[in-house]
Amino acid sequence: MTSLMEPAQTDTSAPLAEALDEVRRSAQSLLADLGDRPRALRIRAGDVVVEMEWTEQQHARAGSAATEPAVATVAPTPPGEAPTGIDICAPTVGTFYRAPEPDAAPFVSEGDQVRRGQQVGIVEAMKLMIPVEAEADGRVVAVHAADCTPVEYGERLITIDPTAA
Amino acid sequence: MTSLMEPAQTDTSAPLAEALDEVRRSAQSLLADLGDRPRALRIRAGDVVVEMEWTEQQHARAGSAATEPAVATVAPTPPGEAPTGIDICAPTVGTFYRAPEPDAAPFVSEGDQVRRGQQVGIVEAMKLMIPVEAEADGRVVAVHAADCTPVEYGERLITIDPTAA
Amino acid sequence: MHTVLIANRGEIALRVARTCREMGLRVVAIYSTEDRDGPLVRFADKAVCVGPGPSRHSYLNLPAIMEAARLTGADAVHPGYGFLSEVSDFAEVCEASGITFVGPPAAVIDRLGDKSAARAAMAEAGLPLLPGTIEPVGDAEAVAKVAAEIGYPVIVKAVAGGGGRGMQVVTDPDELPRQYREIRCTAQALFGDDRVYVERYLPSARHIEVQVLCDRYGNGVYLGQRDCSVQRRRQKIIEESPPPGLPADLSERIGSAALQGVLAAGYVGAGTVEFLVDDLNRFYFMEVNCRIQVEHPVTELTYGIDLVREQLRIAGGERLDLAQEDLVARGVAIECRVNAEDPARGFMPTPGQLYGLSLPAGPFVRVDTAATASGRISALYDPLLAKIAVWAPDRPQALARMRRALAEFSAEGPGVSTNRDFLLTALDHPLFVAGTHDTSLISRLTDSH
Amino acid sequence: MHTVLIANRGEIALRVARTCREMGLRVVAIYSTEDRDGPLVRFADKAVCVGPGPSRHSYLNLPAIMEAARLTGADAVHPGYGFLSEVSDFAEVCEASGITFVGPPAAVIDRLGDKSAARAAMAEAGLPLLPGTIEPVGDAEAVAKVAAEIGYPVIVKAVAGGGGRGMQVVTDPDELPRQYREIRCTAQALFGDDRVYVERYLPSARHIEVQVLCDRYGNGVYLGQRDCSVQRRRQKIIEESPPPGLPADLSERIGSAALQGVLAAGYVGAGTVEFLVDDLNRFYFMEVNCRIQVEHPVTELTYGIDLVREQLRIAGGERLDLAQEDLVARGVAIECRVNAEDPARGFMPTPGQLYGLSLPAGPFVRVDTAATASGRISALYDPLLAKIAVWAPDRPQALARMRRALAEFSAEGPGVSTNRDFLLTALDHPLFVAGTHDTSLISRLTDSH
Repeated sequence: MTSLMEPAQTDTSAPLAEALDEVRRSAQSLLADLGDRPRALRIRAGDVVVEMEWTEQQHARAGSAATEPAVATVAPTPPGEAPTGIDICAPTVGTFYRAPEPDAAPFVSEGDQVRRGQQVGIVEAMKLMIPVEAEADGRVVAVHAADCTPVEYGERLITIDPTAA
Repeated sequence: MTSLMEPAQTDTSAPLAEALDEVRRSAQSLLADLGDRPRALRIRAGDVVVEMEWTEQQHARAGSAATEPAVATVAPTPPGEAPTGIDICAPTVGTFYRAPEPDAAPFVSEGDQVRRGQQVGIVEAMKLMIPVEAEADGRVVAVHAADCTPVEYGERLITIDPTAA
Repeated sequence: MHTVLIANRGEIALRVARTCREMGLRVVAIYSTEDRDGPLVRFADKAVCVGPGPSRHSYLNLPAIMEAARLTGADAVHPGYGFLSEVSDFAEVCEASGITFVGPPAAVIDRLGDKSAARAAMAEAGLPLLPGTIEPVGDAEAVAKVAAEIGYPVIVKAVAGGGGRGMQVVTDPDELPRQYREIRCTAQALFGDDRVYVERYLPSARHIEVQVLCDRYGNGVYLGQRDCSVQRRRQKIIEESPPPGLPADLSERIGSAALQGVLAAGYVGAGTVEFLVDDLNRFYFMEVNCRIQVEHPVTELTYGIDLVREQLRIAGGERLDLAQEDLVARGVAIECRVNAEDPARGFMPTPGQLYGLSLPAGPFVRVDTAATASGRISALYDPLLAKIAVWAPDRPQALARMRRALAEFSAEGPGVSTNRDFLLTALDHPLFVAGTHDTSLISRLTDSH
Repeated sequence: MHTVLIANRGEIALRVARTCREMGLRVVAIYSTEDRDGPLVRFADKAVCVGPGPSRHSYLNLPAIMEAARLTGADAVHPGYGFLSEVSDFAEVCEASGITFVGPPAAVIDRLGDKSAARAAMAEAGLPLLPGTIEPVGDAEAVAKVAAEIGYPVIVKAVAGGGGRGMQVVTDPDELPRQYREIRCTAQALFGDDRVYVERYLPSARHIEVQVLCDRYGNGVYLGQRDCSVQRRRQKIIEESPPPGLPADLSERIGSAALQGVLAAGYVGAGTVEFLVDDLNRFYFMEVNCRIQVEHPVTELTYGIDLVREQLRIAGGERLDLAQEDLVARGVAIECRVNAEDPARGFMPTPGQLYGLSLPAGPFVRVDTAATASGRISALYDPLLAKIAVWAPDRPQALARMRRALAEFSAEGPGVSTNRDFLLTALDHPLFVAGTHDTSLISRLTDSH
C-alpha cells in the first residue's frame, strides 16, 4: 500500500451529509463507469475525501495494460469532459481560428488523421498569428473551441487520439 | 482484515456522532456496490475519518464471498482516557472535596466498592456544599480530581466500574 | 483590575476579550458545554465550563459564574449584552464579592430596568415622553380610559420589558380587553412581573438612540446617535450612525437630553438612551439600556473610540478623558446583523452545523463574529451569525460598501439559511436609500412579499 | 469606464477588485495557472488565464494581458504594484489601444523610473538631494572622486533601480573598484541598464514617504507621510502613519515639497515620494513610486480615504474633490507585512500548501490577504501572506492592538513558517516603542540574534 492515506486538510469538521452523499455517489458512478479498477481512487469535495486503492494483482486482473497512472486523482474538472487522448491547448490568450482564412476549409475536423507538427489552428493575439500544431500523430477526436472565439491560456482546443495514429 | 474508524479530533457533541453514522453508512453503501474489495478505503467528513484495509488473503476470499465488512463505529473519546466505566462528573463549577471535613478520611478511594446513591465527594459552590453521589453500584477505579481543587462543570471526578459491583 | 471574567458568549464575548487583551488584562471565558469548541475558549487565558447548553444552567447561572470568577481570581466581570447584563442581582453580588461589575451600579439597573420608574425619572429630568401613563395601569378599563384620551393606536408595554419584548399594539378598542389580558400573561411569563403601562403608538417613527458614557465622578459625554429604525419583529437588523438627515440642532438636543437624563439617574458606564422621533422631528424618551449594545460598532467607527475600553476604564475608577467638544464624528457607519434565519418563514431561526463560511473583508469593513467555517449555530442561543459593519466618508459610499461586503458573505450548512439577501433588499429599498425610512420599513417589505 | 482589468494577483488584486465592485465597475481578473484556485478568480465578474506560473509568461506577459483586455471588453487596466505597474510600455500600449491605464502617463513613468532623470527633475523643482551625482558616473575613478568629496560611506545605485533593488553601499575606498563592477553587473542583469550614480549613504536615517494624489488638471494634494524605516533586506515590513515624532512643520515642508515635485513632473494619479530624514531632521529626496504602494492602507486608515477609488476617479478624468486644508489625519495606523519566510534563515521564503490559517479581526483591525486556509503559498511570487493593519487614537494603543492582532494570526502548513514572531520582537524593541527607530532597527535585531 502506498502512502496516500493522508487527509488533505485538518482544519474543519462537519457531518456534511449532503456533501458526503455527493462524494459517495460520484465515487460509485465513477467506479461503475470504469471498465477496469484503478490502483487508487481519491475524491475530495471541500472537507469530504474519499480515497481507494486496489492491489497490483487485482489491478492486473481487472485491467489490461497497467499504463494508467498509479493514483487517479479526481479533481474538479470542467463538466463535459469526455474523450481521453492528447489535448492541444491554447498557447496564449487570443482568438482561435480553425481555418487559415475566413472562407477556407478548416485545418482539421473530427476524424482527420494528423501528423506531429501539423498545423491544426491559429490563435491570434495582439495581431500576431500563432500557429497551433499537433503534438503527436493521431486522429482528431474532438474540436472543443469554435471558430473565431476567444480562448484563454491553456484552454483545450482539440483532442487527438494517439493510439489511432 | 483490519478495520478502523478514527475521529481526527476530539469532539463529543452530537453532530459528530451523526457524522460518524453518515460516514459509516456511506462506507457500507460504497462497498455494497462494489463487485470486489479494494485493499484500502478511506472516507473522511470533516473530523470524521473512515479508513479500511484488506489483507491479500482476505481480499482474495472476499472476491467471491462478498461478505459485508465489519465496520466498527468507535465513538470519539477524550485523549488520555484509560479505564472504561461510569464517570461521575462535577454537577457545577466549584471546589471538589474528597472528604467531609479537612482531616477526615476520604469518602471513597480507589478499589472501594460503592452503592448507587452513596456520597463520594462534595463540590462547594458559593458556600453551598453539593454532595456528589455514585450513579451506580460498582468499584472505584479512579479518582481524577485531587482534594480541595477547583473543578468546572462536567469535569470528571471519579470513575466507577459497574461490572465489578 | 487584572483579570476580567466575560460572562457572555459569541461575538460580544470575543469582542470584549480582544479589548481586554489589548489593555493587558487577563481574560477568563465562561462557556456552556454547547460552546466548548468556540473560538473564545481558545482565545481566553483561562476558560471555565459553567454548565450545560441551556442558558438558565450556564450563561444565566449566577452562582456558577460567581464561583468561576472566584476560582480564577477574576477581579472584574464584563456582562456583555443580554443574559445577566441587566440583572441587578448580578451587579449586586459582584459588588458584595469585591468584584468590579463592568456596568452601572445595581440600584441604577434596578431603577432604569423598571420602565415605569425609568419614565418617571426621565420625565423628572426634563425628557419628553409619549402621551400615556407613567404609573402601571391596573385594569383594562383604565387602559381604555387613557387610550380614549390620547387616541388609538396605543401600545401596552410591560414595566419589566425591554429590547423589543413584552409589548402589544392596540388599534381597535374592542380588542383591548383581550389584548390587555394577553400582554399581562406574556409579561408574567417572560419577566415574572405582569405590570404594564400604556402610551401612544407611533406606527412610523424613527428609532433614534444616544450612546452615553459616564464615569464615577458625575462626568458624562454622548457619542452622537444611531438610527435603528430597520427592525424585524421589533429586533434591529440594520443600524446606522449618524442617523441620515437628522438635523444638527436636533441631534444636539436629543444628545444633551439623554446625557442630562442618565446623569440625573446616577448612571455609570456605557449606556444607551432610546427615543422615537416622529415625522415632525419631535422626540420621545423610550428606555435606557444599561449595557453595551449589539450595534455599538457603528459608533466606534464614526468616533474612533473603543467603547469597551471606555467601559473597562470607567469600571476601573478612571475619569473620562473625553470632552464633549472634542467628540467629532467622521463619515457614516452602517451595521447589518446577519442572522441564521429564514425571512420567508417569519424569520425562523435556522441553526445547524456549518461547513463553509466566507466573511467579507477589505477596506473599512469590520466583521464581529464568533462563527467559524466548521462551527455550529446552536439552536439554544440567538441566531446572530455575524455583524457586518462598514465605514465610508458619505452615505452613498457606505451603502455601496455594505452591498459589496454582504455579497462577499456566505454561510453553508444543512438547513442553515441567512437573512443576507433580505438585508440586501432592505438596503436597496428607495426609502432606505433616500434615508427617509422609519420603523415601518420591514413590514413594507414583508407585506409585499 | 465600465470594466476594469486588474493586471495583478494576490492581496492587491483583491483589494482593487473590492473598490471596483463598490464603484459599480465590472471586474476582469487575470491569473496564471498557479493562481487558478485563488479567491480573485471567484470574486471577479470574468477571469482569464493569461499564462503559466512564472511571471514573465503571465503577470508580465504584456501581449497576453492586452489580448485579455480586448477579449473581455475592458476599458481600463489597474496594474496594482510590482509586475507591470511601473513599466511605461504597458501604459503606452494601453493608451494606444484606447484603454485607460490607472496610473501616470507613460512619459512620466519613463522619466521618474530613471532615477538619474528623477533626481534632476526633483532638484529642479527645489527638492533637496543627498550629496552625490545627478548624472550617471562612467567609471570607478569618477565614483572615487565623488566619494572623496562627499565622504564615505557612499551608496552606488542603479539608475533603473528602485524598491530596494540595485544598490551597493561602499564603506572602504579599497573595495570600491570591485563593488563598482559588481553593482554594474547586477544592474545590467536586473534592469538591462548598467548605468549607476552615487550619493552619500546615511546608515541610520528614517525612511519617510509622502502619499500624493494628482488629477489630470494640475491639481494635487498630499496625504501626510508614512514611516517605513523598519526594513529587512531593504524591504519594508512595518509601516506607520503618521511617522512618530515628526514635527508638524517638518511634515508640512516635506509634504509640500513632494507635491511641488510631482506636479512639476506632470504626475497624474496616486504616487509616493520617498525621502530620507536624518537625525537633524534634514530631508533628502530618494525616488518617486508611480503606483499604489503596498503600505497604502495606513494612509487610508488615518485619512478615511479609499486611495484606489481616488485612482480610478482620476483615471476616469474626474477632478480631485479633496482640498489640502480639509485633509486631516486622525489617530495612528500601523501595518505589518506577514510573510511566509524564515527570519532565522536570512528571511528565506517558505512557500507551501496551507492547511490552516487564522486571521485577526475585531475593532480597528484590517487584514489584506488573498491567502485561504486551504490555499498554497506559491514559490513563484512574493511571499507576502497578509498585511495586518490597525488603527487607534494614539500610538501606544495602536501598538497594543497590533500585538493583539499579530497574536491572533497563524498559518500552518508543511514547511511554511512566518515572520510573525519576528514582527512582534521588532514591535517590542525599545527604540520602536519610543518611536525613535531608524532604518538600522532590523540589523540591530538580526545582529544580536
